[in-house]
Amino acid sequence: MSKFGFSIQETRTIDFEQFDGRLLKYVLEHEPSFRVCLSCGGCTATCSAGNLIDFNVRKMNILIRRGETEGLEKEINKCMLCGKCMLVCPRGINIRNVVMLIKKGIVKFRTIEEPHEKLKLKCHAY
Amino acid sequence: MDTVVVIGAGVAGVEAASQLSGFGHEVILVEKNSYIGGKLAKWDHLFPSLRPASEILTSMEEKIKQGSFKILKNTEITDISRRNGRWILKTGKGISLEPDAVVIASGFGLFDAKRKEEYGYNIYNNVITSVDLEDKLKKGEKIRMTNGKTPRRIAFIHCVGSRDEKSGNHHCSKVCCITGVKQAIELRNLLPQAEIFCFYMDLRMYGKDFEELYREAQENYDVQFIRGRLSEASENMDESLLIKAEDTLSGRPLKMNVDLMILLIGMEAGEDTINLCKGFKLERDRSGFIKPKDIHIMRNFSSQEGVFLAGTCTCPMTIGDSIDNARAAAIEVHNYLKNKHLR
Amino acid sequence: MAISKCITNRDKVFERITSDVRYKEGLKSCMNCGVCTAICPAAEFYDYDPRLLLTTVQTKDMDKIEELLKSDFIWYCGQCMSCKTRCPRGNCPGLVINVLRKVSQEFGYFTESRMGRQQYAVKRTVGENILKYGYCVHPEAVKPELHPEQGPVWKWIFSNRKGLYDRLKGNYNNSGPGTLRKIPAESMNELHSIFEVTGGMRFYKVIDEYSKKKVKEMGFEDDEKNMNQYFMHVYKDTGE
Amino acid sequence: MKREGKQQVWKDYQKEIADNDYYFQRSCIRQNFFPGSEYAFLKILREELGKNIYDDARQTTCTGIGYHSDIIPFETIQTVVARHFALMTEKGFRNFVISCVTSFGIYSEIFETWKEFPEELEKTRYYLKKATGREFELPENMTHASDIIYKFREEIFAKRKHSLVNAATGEPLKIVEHIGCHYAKIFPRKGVGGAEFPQVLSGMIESWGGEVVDYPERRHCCGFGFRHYLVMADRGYSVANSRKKFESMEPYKPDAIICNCPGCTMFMDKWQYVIAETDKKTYGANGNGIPVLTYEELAGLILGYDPWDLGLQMHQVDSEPLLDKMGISYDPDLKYTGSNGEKMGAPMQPQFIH
Repeated sequence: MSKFGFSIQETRTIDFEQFDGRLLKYVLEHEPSFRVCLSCGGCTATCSAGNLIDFNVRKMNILIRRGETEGLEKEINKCMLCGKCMLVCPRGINIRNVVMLIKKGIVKFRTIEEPHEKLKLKCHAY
Repeated sequence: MDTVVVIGAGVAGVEAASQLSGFGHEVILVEKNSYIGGKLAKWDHLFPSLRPASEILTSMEEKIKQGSFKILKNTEITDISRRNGRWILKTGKGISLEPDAVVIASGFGLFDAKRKEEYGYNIYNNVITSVDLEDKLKKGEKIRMTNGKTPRRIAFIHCVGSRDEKSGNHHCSKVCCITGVKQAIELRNLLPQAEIFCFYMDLRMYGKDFEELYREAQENYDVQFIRGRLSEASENMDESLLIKAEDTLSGRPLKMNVDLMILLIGMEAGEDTINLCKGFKLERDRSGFIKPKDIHIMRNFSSQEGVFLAGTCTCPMTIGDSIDNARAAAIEVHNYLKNKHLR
Repeated sequence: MAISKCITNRDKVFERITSDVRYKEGLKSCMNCGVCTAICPAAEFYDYDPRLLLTTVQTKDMDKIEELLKSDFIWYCGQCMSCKTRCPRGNCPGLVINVLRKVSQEFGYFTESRMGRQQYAVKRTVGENILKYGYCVHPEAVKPELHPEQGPVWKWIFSNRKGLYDRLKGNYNNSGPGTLRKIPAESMNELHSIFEVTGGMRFYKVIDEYSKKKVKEMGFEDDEKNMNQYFMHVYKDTGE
Repeated sequence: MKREGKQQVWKDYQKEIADNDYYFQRSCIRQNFFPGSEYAFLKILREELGKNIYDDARQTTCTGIGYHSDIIPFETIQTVVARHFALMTEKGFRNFVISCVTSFGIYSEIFETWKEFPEELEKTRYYLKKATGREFELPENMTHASDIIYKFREEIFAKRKHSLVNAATGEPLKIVEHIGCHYAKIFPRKGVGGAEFPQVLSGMIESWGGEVVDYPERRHCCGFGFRHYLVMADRGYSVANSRKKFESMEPYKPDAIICNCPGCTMFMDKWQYVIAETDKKTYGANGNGIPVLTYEELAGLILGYDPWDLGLQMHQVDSEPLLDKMGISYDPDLKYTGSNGEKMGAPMQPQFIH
């Protein structure tokens, strides 16, 4: 808070110039079926966790695609790994494996030596 | 023998003329251009199979060769009147035609992307339309920015001039979704390093093999789809474009810089169609196309006796649908002429 | 036995929303394309989404609408109306916001949210300026202690205002035409009369009364001193 | 960027602007923060262009800031607006000229509402009659004050003492124009050049020798937000929007920002100070800000009016860098003096920005 009685608001716009594509690239490499998501929301509708608490698996998948990984660790642990989402997915995505890979990826990229680079990552790994 | 005048030697016109002459009618096909094929003649490859457009043109030429009908190229209908129950059509070259039936196959008009001011077509350097892109592909031009650089990020913008009250078009142009997917795949092949995005509201993959091509684009061609209509584009210092949409599936505004923006422009009633409507005193529907007599069971009938409709003058259609529609029109004309004699 | 139709408060709220011409103008039908949110300044800097607003209102679900009326959500919009330019369906979320804010205040929902409560501060500043001076903004009312962001130049202007406005050929606080003239008494009377006749005065009272009610709910007397404190509280409360 | 493309758009969005006999509707914010601007506007119209314009003592605020902050009912503002039309009608005028962009938006909105919902017009007539006994006619021509300057930009330039050219290098000055959302975003047809490529200020800048900077966030709002600025707690929204614009225009190194709307002028001026104080960041060269001027101030400078008569001393960001570039001479000692040259102290100099 400044002497003016407010702080300058920060943007919440998704900015592709700040894209960190490492996690996405990792997930796609190991679970190519993730490419064909339609964002239909079938997974979210049937999600065991999502029916009880505030958790949206479809939205989480979108945010990973946009390189938005802030707060992801807390979010991903809401998943109960029941696998119902896979039963309803019209494109047959192995969502359970996607979740597992995200968990692994979070650890992997946290331990990476180089500092988190928030720059244009020319990753067209989609 | 009855005479039928078919107006427009595009996909629908040639098909209708060919079928009608096969039924034994005398057919005159009137075409304002010096060539046949209409907008197809300028197209490179076709969805969903990515076959060359020239193959369809060749089959049309084949039909013209086999059929026994007359084509008047470089000819426009300039005056339309009706006397004693017969239509009298005068051409710019002073020819007067008195057919027993008329088939309008005047096709569609392309949405003028300049009307969507906030996208900056004709103002920003690296904004082109799907038609411009197709032209480049046909000519074998390299896909480059105006400054000669290879585009690293490309955005296809869906629904330009369709489903948009601000552009004066409420309707869906139907074919742009799949055109975007087709062109995205083609650009992927030409520019393997580029990122390619499609900004869409709905992906209306209604036709045969459309959904399959969409899936292939995701699965094998690294095309990214973002659900959000483009709100505006502006030009950066380096001539790239800053574009803004909402990523509606995450509920947040989104911006990105792209090197090339391709506007998937829609279909609307063309100037020729509008003029013919005036001449024949035909009703147009709220999307501006010619209104069929009955949207379900009399799609090839206009509100005027003896005037029939074929192809995209009534609504957006694919090439396959236009051909089907033209055949249907030919049958309706044939039945009409037959019944006329019975009366 | 006659069955009397029970009209609930919620029905009245709904009726008030949908009968406003600005609602009719602002929401025809939304297809969720997001062009409004894409360029909405409020959506960029707050957890706000005009597309979601229209979708919610379009459901006509009074539970959801009531929730909106009680929340910060309807107060984020900055009224730039950029949404109006872009909407492919001719809607204007900003206009629907005007209606929801009006209704939120009329029915007392606004004191349930931090940003809603600020209406009391707005009424006490701009609202009272209008009736006191005939201007929305008046130099006497832009007090540097309430406006540190105006910076040192304004502070200097504020302390030298008479001399400075005279130097710039103004007609500061004088009769006759010109910059910052004193609005003639007859004109001020007409302005007050318009506020009486059109419900402007009553609306100010509604904002006052619900704000006092809130102060009481918080366990305080609604006396002048406490209301002044409440004013400073809502004026400065960033929610952080 | 292709200029011809913009010219085509400009051609499509020209509006009718009356050429004489105007009724002037003043602006609250302009009078408070840029009093020299309305004075200059009237002087230019009357003395330079020989026009008849009526400045009415009886008018009040349009209540627009209160309306967009949602403390004023729609019925109330409609009737206040109707009263101003009544004052215009009584004085025999038909051409309504509005100094404030918020007001311009309000008047246009109400005008269109009355067209689409005639019952609102009838209701307003009844309210006005009941409250004041007055009756009114609608104006035949309604314009923003900048439209008039735009219309006569060449006539003004013909009388120039200065132009938007760097006096030392002969290069055109690079000017950012900011239109103000309510000028054309609500009704694109009511703004010269429309909503996407507005020409009202570009036209002045180009005619007066300058070069318009078209930067990516040109269309973005200054961030006023009405209620957001009015309460201290949410001013961070307002600054954030202006900052977004400054960041976007900075690489183009603009020599000045010219605004259409008095609110935007004020915010883009003050927020540079706040950003400097908070982030120690300035957007002009050598610790300067980017001077922010109203179009009347700019027109006044072109015509050779004294900067301190125009009120440039009321800006937080110093305008001197622009004056120097334009080769305008001024007396620094007179900057903070009164009508008779008496000293009135001076503002404290901020630490990070001039």
